[in-house]
Amino acid sequence: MIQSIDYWAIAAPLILALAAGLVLLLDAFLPARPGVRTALGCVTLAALVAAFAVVVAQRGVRETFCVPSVGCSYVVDATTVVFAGLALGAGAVVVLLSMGQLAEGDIPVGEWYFLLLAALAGAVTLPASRDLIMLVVALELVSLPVFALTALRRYDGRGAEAALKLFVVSVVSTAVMLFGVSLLYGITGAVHLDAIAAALAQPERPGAGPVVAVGAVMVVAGFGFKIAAVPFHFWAADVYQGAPIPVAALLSVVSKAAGFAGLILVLTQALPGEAATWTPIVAVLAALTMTVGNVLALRQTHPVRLLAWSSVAQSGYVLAPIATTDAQAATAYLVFYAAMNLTAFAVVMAVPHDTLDGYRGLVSGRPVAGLALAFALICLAGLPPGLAGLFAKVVVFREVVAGGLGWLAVVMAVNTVIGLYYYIAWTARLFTPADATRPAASRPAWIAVGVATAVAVGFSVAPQLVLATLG
Amino acid sequence: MHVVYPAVVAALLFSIGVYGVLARRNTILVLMSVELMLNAVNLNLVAFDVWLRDVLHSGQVLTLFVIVIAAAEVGIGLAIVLAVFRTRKAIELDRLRELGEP
Amino acid sequence: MIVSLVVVLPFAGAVLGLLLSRYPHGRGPAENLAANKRAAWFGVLPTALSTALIGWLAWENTPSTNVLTVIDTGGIAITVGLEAAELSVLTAMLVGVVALAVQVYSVGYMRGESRYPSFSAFISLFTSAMLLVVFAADLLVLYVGWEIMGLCSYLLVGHWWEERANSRAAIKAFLVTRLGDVGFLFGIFVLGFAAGSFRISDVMAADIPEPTLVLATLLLLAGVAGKSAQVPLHTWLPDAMAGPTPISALIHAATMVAAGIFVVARLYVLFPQPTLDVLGVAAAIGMLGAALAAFAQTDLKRVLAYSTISQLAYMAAALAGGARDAAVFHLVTHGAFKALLFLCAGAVIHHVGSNLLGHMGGLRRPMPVTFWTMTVGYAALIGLPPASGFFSKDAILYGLERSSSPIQLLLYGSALLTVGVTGAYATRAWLMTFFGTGKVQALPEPAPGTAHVFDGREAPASMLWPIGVLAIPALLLGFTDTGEFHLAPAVTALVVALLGAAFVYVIWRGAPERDPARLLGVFHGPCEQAFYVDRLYAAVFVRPVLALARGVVRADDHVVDGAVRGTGRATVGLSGLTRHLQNGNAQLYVTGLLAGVLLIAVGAVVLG
Amino acid sequence: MSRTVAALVTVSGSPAAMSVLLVALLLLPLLGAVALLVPGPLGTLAVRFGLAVSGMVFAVAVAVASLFDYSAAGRMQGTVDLPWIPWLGVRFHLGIDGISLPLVVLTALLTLLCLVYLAGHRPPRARELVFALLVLELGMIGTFLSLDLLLFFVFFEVVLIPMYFVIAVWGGEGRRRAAYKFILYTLLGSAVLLVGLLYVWAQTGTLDMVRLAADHPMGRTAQILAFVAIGVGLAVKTPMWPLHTWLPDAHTEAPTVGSVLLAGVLLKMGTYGFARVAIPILPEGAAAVAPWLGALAVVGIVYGALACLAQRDLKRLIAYSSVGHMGFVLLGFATLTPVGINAALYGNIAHGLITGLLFFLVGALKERYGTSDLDELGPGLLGRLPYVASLLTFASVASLGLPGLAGFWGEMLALQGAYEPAAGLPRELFLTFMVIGGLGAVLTAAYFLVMLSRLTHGPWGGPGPTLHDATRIELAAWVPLVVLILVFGVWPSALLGLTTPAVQALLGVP
Repeated sequence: MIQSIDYWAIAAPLILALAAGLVLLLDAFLPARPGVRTALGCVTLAALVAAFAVVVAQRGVRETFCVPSVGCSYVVDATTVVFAGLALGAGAVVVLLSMGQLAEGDIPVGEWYFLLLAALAGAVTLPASRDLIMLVVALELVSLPVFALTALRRYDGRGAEAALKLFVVSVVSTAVMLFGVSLLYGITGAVHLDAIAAALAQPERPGAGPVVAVGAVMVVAGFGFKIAAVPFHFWAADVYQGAPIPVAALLSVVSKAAGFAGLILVLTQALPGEAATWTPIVAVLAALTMTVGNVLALRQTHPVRLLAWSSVAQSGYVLAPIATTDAQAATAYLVFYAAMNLTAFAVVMAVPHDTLDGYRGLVSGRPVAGLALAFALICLAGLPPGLAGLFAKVVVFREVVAGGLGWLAVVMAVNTVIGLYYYIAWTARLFTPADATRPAASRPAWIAVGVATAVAVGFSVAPQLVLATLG
Repeated sequence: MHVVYPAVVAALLFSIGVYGVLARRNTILVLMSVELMLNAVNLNLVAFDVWLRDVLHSGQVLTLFVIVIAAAEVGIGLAIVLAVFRTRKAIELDRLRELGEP
Repeated sequence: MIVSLVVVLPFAGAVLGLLLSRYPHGRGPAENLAANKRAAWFGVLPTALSTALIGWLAWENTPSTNVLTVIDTGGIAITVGLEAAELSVLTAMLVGVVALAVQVYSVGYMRGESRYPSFSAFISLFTSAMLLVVFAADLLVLYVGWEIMGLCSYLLVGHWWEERANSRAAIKAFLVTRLGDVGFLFGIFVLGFAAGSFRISDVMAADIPEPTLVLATLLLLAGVAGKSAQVPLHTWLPDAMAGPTPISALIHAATMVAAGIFVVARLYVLFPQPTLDVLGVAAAIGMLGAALAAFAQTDLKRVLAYSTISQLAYMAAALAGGARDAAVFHLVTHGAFKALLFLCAGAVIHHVGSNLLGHMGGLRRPMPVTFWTMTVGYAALIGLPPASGFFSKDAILYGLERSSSPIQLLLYGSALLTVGVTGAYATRAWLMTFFGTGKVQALPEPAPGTAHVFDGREAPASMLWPIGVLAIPALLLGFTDTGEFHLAPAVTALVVALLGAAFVYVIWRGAPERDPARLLGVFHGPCEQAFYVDRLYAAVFVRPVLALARGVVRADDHVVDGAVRGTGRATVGLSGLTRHLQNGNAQLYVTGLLAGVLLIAVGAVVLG
Repeated sequence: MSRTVAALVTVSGSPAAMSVLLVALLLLPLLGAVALLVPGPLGTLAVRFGLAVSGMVFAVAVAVASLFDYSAAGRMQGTVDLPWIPWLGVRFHLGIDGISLPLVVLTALLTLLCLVYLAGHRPPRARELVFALLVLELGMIGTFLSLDLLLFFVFFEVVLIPMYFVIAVWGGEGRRRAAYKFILYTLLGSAVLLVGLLYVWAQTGTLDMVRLAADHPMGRTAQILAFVAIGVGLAVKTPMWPLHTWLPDAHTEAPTVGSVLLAGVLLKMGTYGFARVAIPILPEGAAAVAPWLGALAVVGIVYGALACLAQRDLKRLIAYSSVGHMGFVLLGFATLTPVGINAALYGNIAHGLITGLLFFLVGALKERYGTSDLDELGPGLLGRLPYVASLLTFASVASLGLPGLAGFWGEMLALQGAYEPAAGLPRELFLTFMVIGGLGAVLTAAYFLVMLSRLTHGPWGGPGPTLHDATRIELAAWVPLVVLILVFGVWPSALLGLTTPAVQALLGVP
């Protein structure tokens, strides 16, 4: 039997994959002149924009790679569109940032863009995958290129060390996840998520309960690593600091979004029956993640490390509504978080300093960067005038309170306060009057700052356009 | 043969892999123990595929993918270890602490 | 309409005095004088007009009520209205006359003073407040006047605020009365809620159960005790003498202190027997104690202050004994002769330059007018026949003799005793001031703001005229009383008074330069310190509150704020702790990861 | 700009005109603030620009007051109801009634007076300060106008960042620490408030305050839980007794303008929350928690008074006095009777005016002497600065609740309310609250007079260094407050007439 493939559904990842190949070829055959570097960048950007257009154009639910009796492996629905759009949007900003990074010349351009496109292809396929195999492959497709990207800068000890740490932790968690997948497969006999759900629904399996529980936990562990939830959060700060900033941005937004997509798919589609067991666990994990993320971020002086721990805390906020089995709030928060976080990373990329004090008086020195960073930080803190952050928090709070998790809401309230401390500490430094040195920054980095801030302000003024797509 | 035998062997293999990851200081040996864990997964998958008499043979299909993934991971892993060795002249995992908290 | 005019006129005078008297904003001596002149006019004219209107009201004698507005507070409405009944007009007349006299008197007394405009303005404000209390038709409007009076007494007693003592005395005056006023307010609430309205006429008409009535009136008594310096809350009056003498005359002799008695008289119908007994007992103690304290004082104004407390206790006793009209009559006469005594004392102090009786003596010849008017005052105080005091005190004694209250014997006994002691201290003060050898020596020019001194001639005309004017009612008011005259109690009172006076005269004849108060012997100390009540209150109330305040500040800093700062430090400490886990060792990370997975798996299995 | 405002006012008195004005009340500060962001000439004449904008806002507020239909003060007027975020169910829902009108006018007035005060002093970085003040004004007026729970919350939080910067940049020596404590403490409060609001939303499904106040679909325990959460959030802002420690630091370090707005209006947002959100929407919750609220309020009164008695710093003293006065306001709320809530709302306005004036005066003293320590400001201020000292005496006397001035009615009616609380509440408990409140009033009088005697009385040693007394501009900023304190003191039905029908509608009393 020949499986019919709906090319329109898989158009987005296909474009990215082809573009990746094209970039590699171009890099191989074009002479190594600086003009080529921006050309390759533009090609990548064009591919991303094309994919984004395709994703946005997709209406309704499209399925492909279907097995008649069991179910389909690749399904594009509303949440998939949002995740894919988020990944591609963030990817575009990362590409803009990397143009700035590549200008320094110590990174091979072709490989960089190839790996970037590969990772984004993985990030776009993951939300659409409906069976464990595709899920695992997509997850690996997102992770492996990022290890390489982290270590791509020649003769950079810290980059290599960060890549190694990321590699070791990721590989171990992938192994754990695969073992979980094998257990789930063993118990249910199915690989497609909805088939697994159906299999788990029949109660006649004696003694299967604990094994299912362990299997589920191990699968969740794999995704836990990607979103840097509590037991898997140790690598975050070291890797973010070691890696080049565009890669850190990629890690903090795209791979985290992919991780959440996978987690949501597994929990809500594969294991709805076991909700009674995993919801309290996810709730506790969320509380721990927020608290550890915020607490560790309190005394940071290195901006990227602070942003790392802040992104760990933010993933805690995203995890909280998942504990109430409704993923829409989590997706909405992720989209807002992506915009805010990318703005912050873009400004840190445009105006790099090793300590927070370096940013003293940035508003008077470079007003655009200063105000953008201040706006991003206030959004992350969830205070007006950063309305995007405020609405994101309100959406999440509403889900948690409606889901009856009162204690989690209170923990979140306390965490917003702890979080506010280090965000305001940094914002205050931006506004204190000081003779701000005006470091030169490449133009694309400024474009990235502009794009990211525009998106964040757009979300503040009209959050409706994001929330409407979620339906 | 009852499915529990391969499952137990796989679990043991997995545990050995875990021990290897935690105990060994040399990164390459850590990589080898991770491979061990992945092979434990393969064993598990194949055993279940046979035990379930799965028509689609999803277990074996997944095993193939896992093997490919393992290969890719080792490739990248060794490349990274090489980069680390080139810059740090040492690949003991627990001595690479430059990026820790100040 | 006239009644509201009577109240509003002094208020208008006060506002104009405060704002316009120093219009060109100059501080030089010339502007000061011009400002004082203008302020004097703003002070005297409205008061004179309102007194004339009161006179017309008294002559017309038709009770009238007019209601300006009704304030709807969501609960019981407050009717802002004024009521002119017979008792109110009588008291208002007293207030008007004394206020006018004091305004004129203080023009001379405060001649060179730079802060005279505010002084006269506050006196006008006080007069309008007192008139508001007298004419109020609503309990809360009465309370408003009541509190404003308290404030004016604070501002006026603290007029010479350069001295720490004056400022402290002013605070004490305000706080003690304020404490009483809180009780007064609660009493008004109880009455208002029981009667369903705050209007006095409705409250009097409503039939309120006995226990609520007792509770309400006892609470009202707290306010009365505070304002009229009755026993528990009387300590502020002697210290209030730190204020200028015209103020003592107006506020601490005639009007404010009388307000308490006036309120009891006005709401007399509401006062059940148990409350009156409490009032009676307090009055009895107050009467005797204050008289003895007056006997032992060395400062002339403090003698008169304690005498006021004792005379007020007299009126309270009369009320307790059921003799309401006698009490009101005594209130009016006392207002007149006590104001007279204070104004004369002001002239004497003006002359001598110090309040102490020890510095006075032999002033008969240099100050003839003051001598005769003060003698009239003392005669009225002791209750010698022609003076008004004789008739009002006789009415009270007659009332007490016949009263049906259970503590009649105590009241009558202490009243008689007080008559004797009053005779004693009045004579002592009289003798030490005007007889004996003249001890006047020119004192150096005092620091600015203390009592002004010029000796030689008698007080200027502007001070003598008010004294003269007040002497007439002090002398003749007795005859206006329509009540029948009773020979027996009058004679007994007269004999007892003369006995006291003669006893002191004999002691004084023996050694004119020594203080006859040595008669008290071992009791001299406690009497002078007013039985250490002041020190008791300071020890029991003032010091503990201040200590508690310091404790609160410390507690607030360490405990409440400490808790807040503590959480901050704990969080930062926790962050320090968790940072140790982040030492960069990848294997530690993986161990943490796997341990986490294990824990979660165990949790899931146990939970699932 | 002013032409359009005039045009707006002359529009016929139809309700549409009122809603246009309400939107104008929010739009003007926002546009002003954004205009200041644009780098350009506005930097130099920032204060004058700010003055113009706040003047216009005040004009619009007065227009709203004039167009307001006083006979129907209980009904929401000039309602604006546009969908803002349908997915969340948040609507841009504005409206004004007897409770919020005085507060809106008070906010507009105080901001105007603050800018008038600034016109007399050259503040450093004027552009940022005026920007912060305009955003503050937007937040404050928004809070009083919004009728949607989440919109209320958004405006409730808009004031945090600007006030943080006002304290942190233009404050005194320990300003950084005080600013941190202020923003973190208040954010914790508003986060808990958000949890409460969302709990109400989760239970009822609607965010519209008017509908929620009309019918109470929530069960009793749910109401109690929601009331506690919302109550804690509002109590931090009020501030209620145990949650008040941020106030003294924030006040001591804030600049004059900051203190005036902080005490004048920000505290009122907390108490307004009780009147608009907590009590009408959760009546049973309110009834259950009222005794606790009353107890904490009364402790606040006595605690605040005692703390003031032993205070060394003048600004801290006035900050603690605010804790005391807010205690009376909360006691008024705790009684849940029309009299009590009227008292609370009246106390709100009176405290805003009086403490605003007090902080203006103390600010003036601090600018002249460089310190606000009582002993250094020294005795005999009446001699050195007669006008400032006499105004200080006037404000202190008004603050200790002298009848005939605004402060009295708030306290007296609160005690009267406590005498006879709502039906379900324990009568004896509230009687003890009344007595303690009365003693608190005496203590309030005590510490104010002790402060006055220590500061204004005493020897002043003749003409000291020629410190100029109140300047013309300062008087221009202060005299309106003095006049209003007198007006509301002598003629209370001006305000009570406005709030009584609204409160009766609120409590459902016929």
